[in-house]
Amino acid sequence: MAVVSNRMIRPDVGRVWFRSRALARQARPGQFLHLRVPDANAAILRRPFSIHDVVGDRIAILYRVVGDGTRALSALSAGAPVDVIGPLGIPFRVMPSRPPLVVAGGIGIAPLQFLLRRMTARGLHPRLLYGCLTRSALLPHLAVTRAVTTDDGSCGGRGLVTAALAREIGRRPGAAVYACGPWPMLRETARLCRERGVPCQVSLEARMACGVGACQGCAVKGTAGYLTACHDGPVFDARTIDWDQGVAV
Amino acid sequence: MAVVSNRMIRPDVGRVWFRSRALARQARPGQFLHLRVPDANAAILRRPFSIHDVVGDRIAILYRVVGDGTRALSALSAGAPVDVIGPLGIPFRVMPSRPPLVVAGGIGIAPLQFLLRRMTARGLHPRLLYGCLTRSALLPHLAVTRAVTTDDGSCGGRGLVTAALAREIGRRPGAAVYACGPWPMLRETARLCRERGVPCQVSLEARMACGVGACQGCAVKGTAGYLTACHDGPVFDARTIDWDQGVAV
Amino acid sequence: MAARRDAIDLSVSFAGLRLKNPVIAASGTFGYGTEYRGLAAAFGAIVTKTVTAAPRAGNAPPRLCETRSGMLNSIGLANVGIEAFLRDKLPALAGCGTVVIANIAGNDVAEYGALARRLDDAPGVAAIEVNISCPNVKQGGAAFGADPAAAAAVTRAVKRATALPVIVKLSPNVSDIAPVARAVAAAGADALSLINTLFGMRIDIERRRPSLGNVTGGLSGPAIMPVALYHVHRACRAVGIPVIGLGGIATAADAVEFMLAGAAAVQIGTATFVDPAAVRSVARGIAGYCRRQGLSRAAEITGGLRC
Amino acid sequence: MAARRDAIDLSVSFAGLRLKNPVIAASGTFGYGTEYRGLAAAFGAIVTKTVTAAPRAGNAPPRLCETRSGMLNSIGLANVGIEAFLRDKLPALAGCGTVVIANIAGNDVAEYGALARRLDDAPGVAAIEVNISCPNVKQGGAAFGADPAAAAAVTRAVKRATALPVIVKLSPNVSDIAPVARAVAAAGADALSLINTLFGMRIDIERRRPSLGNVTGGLSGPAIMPVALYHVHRACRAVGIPVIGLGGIATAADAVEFMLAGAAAVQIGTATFVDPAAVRSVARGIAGYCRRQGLSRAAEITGGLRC
Ligand SMILES: Cc1cc2nc3c(=O)[nH]c(=O)nc-3n(C[C@H](O)[C@H](O)[C@H](O)COP(=O)(O)OP(=O)(O)OC[C@H]3O[C@@H](n4cnc5c(N)ncnc54)[C@H](O)[C@@H]3O)c2cc1C
Ligand SMILES: Cc1cc2nc3c(=O)[nH]c(=O)nc-3n(C[C@H](O)[C@H](O)[C@H](O)COP(=O)(O)OP(=O)(O)OC[C@H]3O[C@@H](n4cnc5c(N)ncnc54)[C@H](O)[C@@H]3O)c2cc1C
Ligand SMILES: Cc1cc2nc3c(=O)[nH]c(=O)nc-3n(C[C@H](O)[C@H](O)[C@H](O)COP(=O)(O)O)c2cc1C
Ligand SMILES: Cc1cc2nc3c(=O)[nH]c(=O)nc-3n(C[C@H](O)[C@H](O)[C@H](O)COP(=O)(O)O)c2cc1C
Ligand code: FES
Ligand code: FES
Repeated sequence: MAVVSNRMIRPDVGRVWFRSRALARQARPGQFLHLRVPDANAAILRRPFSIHDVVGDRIAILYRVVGDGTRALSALSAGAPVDVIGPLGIPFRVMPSRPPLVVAGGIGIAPLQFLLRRMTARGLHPRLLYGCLTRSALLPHLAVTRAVTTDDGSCGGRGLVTAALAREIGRRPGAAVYACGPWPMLRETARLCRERGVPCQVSLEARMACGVGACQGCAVKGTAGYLTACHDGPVFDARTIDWDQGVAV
Repeated sequence: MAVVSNRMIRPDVGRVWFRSRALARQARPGQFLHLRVPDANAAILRRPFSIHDVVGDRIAILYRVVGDGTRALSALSAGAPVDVIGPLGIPFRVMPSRPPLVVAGGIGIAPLQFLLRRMTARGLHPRLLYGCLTRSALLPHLAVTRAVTTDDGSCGGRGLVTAALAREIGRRPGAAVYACGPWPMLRETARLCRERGVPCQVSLEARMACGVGACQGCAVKGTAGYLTACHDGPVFDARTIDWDQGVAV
Repeated sequence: MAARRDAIDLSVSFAGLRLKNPVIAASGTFGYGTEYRGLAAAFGAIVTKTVTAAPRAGNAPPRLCETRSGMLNSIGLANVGIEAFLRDKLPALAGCGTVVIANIAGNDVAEYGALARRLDDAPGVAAIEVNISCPNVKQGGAAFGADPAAAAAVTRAVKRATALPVIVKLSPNVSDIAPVARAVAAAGADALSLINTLFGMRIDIERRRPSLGNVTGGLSGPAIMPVALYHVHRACRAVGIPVIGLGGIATAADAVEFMLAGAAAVQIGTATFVDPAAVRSVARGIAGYCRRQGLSRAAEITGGLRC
Repeated sequence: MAARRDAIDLSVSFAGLRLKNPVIAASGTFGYGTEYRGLAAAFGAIVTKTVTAAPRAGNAPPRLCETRSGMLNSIGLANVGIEAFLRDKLPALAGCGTVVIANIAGNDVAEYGALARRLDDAPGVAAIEVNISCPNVKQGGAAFGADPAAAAAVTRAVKRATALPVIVKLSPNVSDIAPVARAVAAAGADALSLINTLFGMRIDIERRRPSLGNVTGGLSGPAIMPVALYHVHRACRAVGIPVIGLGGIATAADAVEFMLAGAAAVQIGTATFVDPAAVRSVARGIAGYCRRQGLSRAAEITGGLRC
């Protein structure tokens, strides 16, 4: 698979497009790619990234530079070959009969862009609730009806995106929630949804080795024992997750 | 120190020029640079390379690609910063009153180019005996009086450079020999010189860690105990070396 | 050219097993053999994830952490337990295209025996690998592997319980592996495999907490390869039974080093995470090495070290 | 800003020593302190190459070999011997700008004692590090480090022979470092340092020969860092005396991990080969970490791990 383009769209966030007809055809929103980034300072493991978007035979990931692997990723230029396993994992299950509420926190927008695109293509009218710390952290996303919130009020409503969600759930009876973002945001989202009886799917992260369910390394505590983020997830029904676990990836 | 240019001059041999006024000023023929090549597949140690040439404030090394480090070196492009320690080690001691016979085998030409240049600058008239396996392995070097030999006779005389040396020694009474090349060539050179009472200096190789005499890792067996290639050498009086040691770097 | 390529015989036979090539999938890195779809057949054999008598949930996350040229894991033998293994996992391996070795661990000697007995007539199991070297569990695990007498006791119990070939997997966390290797061989093991992971740890300095939920873990990957080779070299000199070498193998050259030191076959674990196709490049590279060295069979590499 | 930078106190005090910063040059990687010209003063202390009673030529070459994120060495304690050390090497260190720790190894307990006695009143020696963990020599070396009783005997002999602070350097090639650490502490050691190198080996597959002249060697460098941290963590829990952590430290973050685990100071070895300026970036980075964490003294990092 080769890089088509790779650009920083924020000082610490890049988007890379690859060309791969096979991947583009198979990919479903919520799934991820397991990437090998060469020369990442003796870091040997692959890195998982949600599929951010698919257009034609091109497939994108949106990445935040947090360490050696993502730094090496940001250095890839057009034409560079990339070793990818995927698409992997359980995708979002779109519930066509329910008005979709899509909740993103920060870089959590990554998998939701693709989800929004597919929902729109199916004639659904998703509403995006997008929360960020501040204006400059907002990332580009599809033009759908949306409410932006920033913790500091520098753009859109001031406050947490979960506060916006609490309001929206009331306004959209029978809605289904699809969420990705930091753990506290997801926990609160799950709590709200459970309280209001709204189905809720979340995309979770965990450190991964194999990415295919072979190593049990990416365990996430579920209500009925451990689940693997790569094989049982990364998208989970929020009710199957133990939201009280201390999480540190 | 930054790369000025880096070009393959044979399929497996490259020459890189760096700019460094300080190094260029200090360097003496036979000394080496200890280079850190980044991202060489988790190879952490520096790589030693003889100083191949110095022109103005530029300093060159000639390298044969044999592994990850030299492969990474061959990928450096102009402007790339390189982390260098040097110049290190004991240089050749030019004996101005003796006609110089310079004996090179293959990539062993690397340090001798710089030696030839300095000898010529001092008004000496070195004669270069340069042996290679075959025509295509010959490397560019200064235009001095020379005799080329190839093992297969595809260029110059046919046979080993040491055979040419045996003839030349007879023709140049009072000569001094300066040699670099594979161990068997150096051993035979040393034997010939000892037999004929000709002073002989050789440049030796050994795997190195520190490069400054601190680790005792680059031991070479001398007639009176171990010597360090980095600190007691890399240039040695041939009589101080135990030529019967099995050598494998 | 094609003729010469075909001429290399990659198969190896030892301890009553015949493998089509000497590259085996290491326990715990290849699940129950079906997770990497279609890949099992590329291996000479696969070793399934350690099974225990009762199912185990495993340790608290995070269970993984990267290190330079390596990784730490503290999975804690998470597995479905022997009954679910026999019922659900083993049947799924029928027709997987390679030899299946089942790996077991018990809390005590008797449990090792019981597990072996349960596997003895299980269809499709060609051999048993006995894990006495897991660094991530309190009971059993590496404690058995560090004590020659305990290691021998486990070996005897397993040998009594099964007619299958028994491979005992040793721990590198010892000052000398030779006494353990000898004790296990004397107790009747058909082969040894080594090494399991090295004890290791990392700390998240910003949070001031261990990087792993279980505090410590097992180190694997290229970083440990020289340590593994050292122990394999010693074990091969200590015993007459076949030794399977593993620990950090990522390339064919690595695999050949283990075979030259005396290994009859090799396993790869972490390398599969990095590149699922590693098994193919390692097997191909072993053939290439044979060609360069003028050998016609991979088995001829074994023990070829001159020192 | 400048004021805040000045505010971090990097000095550490333990075992009667006061170092201006917690980064020490590891024995065998910094020669006799003068080879890296002018660099000694950047360290909180330097440990000189192990000296023995008689001069030692060292092992047959090749003595070095690279591994992924690490290196093997089989130097074999090549050194000038105690008399030449006292006569030639120690005087050259006068005014080197840092604390000098002399490292010793004996063939037997008595020789350790004799070496310590010879160093006791040597000018400029601030402490003695006792190497009971060299993997590359037949006598002495790692055999002492693997046996709690032998380690304690060496410690007692050295303590009796000198009033200088005694640091005992332990081997990681044990199944549990805690009993050795406890025995050495009980025998009166003022501090421990760990780890020395791990046993390791590589093979040159084309020549079918060991990569090292001595066949096996000691593994150091970033590859071993998680193993070192594991042992340091265990040793710190086992004893009350100060522990100096080392093994694979290449960055300030690595050093902080060891200190959080309980190390009072750290040593760097292989990192100096890779980058002689590593001592500076590690010391600077420790100060940066203190600033981020709101600490005013590097010593406050020690033991800060929450687990
Ligand atoms: C299913 C899945 C989907 C993901 N999708 C995206 C995405 O679309 N965009 C994006 O920017 N990131 C995504 N991540 C996180 C991404 O994988 C990590 O940020 C990346 O692996 C860090 O690599 P690094 O070498 O730069 O950082 P490292 O130096 O390895 O680590 C830097 C920091 O990142 C954390 N980290 C390391 N590995 C992971 C991991 N597997 N998951 C989470 N955190 C990790 C570390 O704990 C550390 O705090 C996803 C993770 C998972 C599991
Ligand atoms: C003083 C000195 C001067 C040198 N000058 C030159 C020079 O001018 N041009 C040049 O091409 N090479 C020179 N060399 C050799 C050069 O250092 C090695 O070829 C290089 O380090 C190999 O690095 P690598 O990562 O590409 O190979 P690796 O993958 O490390 O090894 C490939 C092969 O090279 C051998 N090798 C590794 N390190 C050394 C070493 N330090 N010395 C010798 N062989 C080694 C290995 O044993 C192996 O067979 C010199 C060596 C020394 C000691
Ligand atoms: C994630 C993971 C899980 C493992 N689980 C097991 C296991 O269940 N049983 C076992 O015997 N070894 C287990 N191991 C050890 C490997 O089988 C192997 O001995 C070790 O990883 C060294 O080989 P490698 O460096 O090729 O991975 C595990 C290793 C890893 C990395
Ligand atoms: C080339 C070399 C020589 C060494 N010589 C000695 C020695 O003489 N005495 C000693 O106690 N340790 C010696 N060591 C071990 C180091 O001091 C240190 O314990 C080990 O290398 C781990 O640290 P590092 O990974 O930072 O190098 C040596 C290590 C190397 C690499
Ligand atoms: S990463 Fe291996 S099971 Fe999920
Ligand atoms: S390389 Fe360290 S002494 Fe020569």
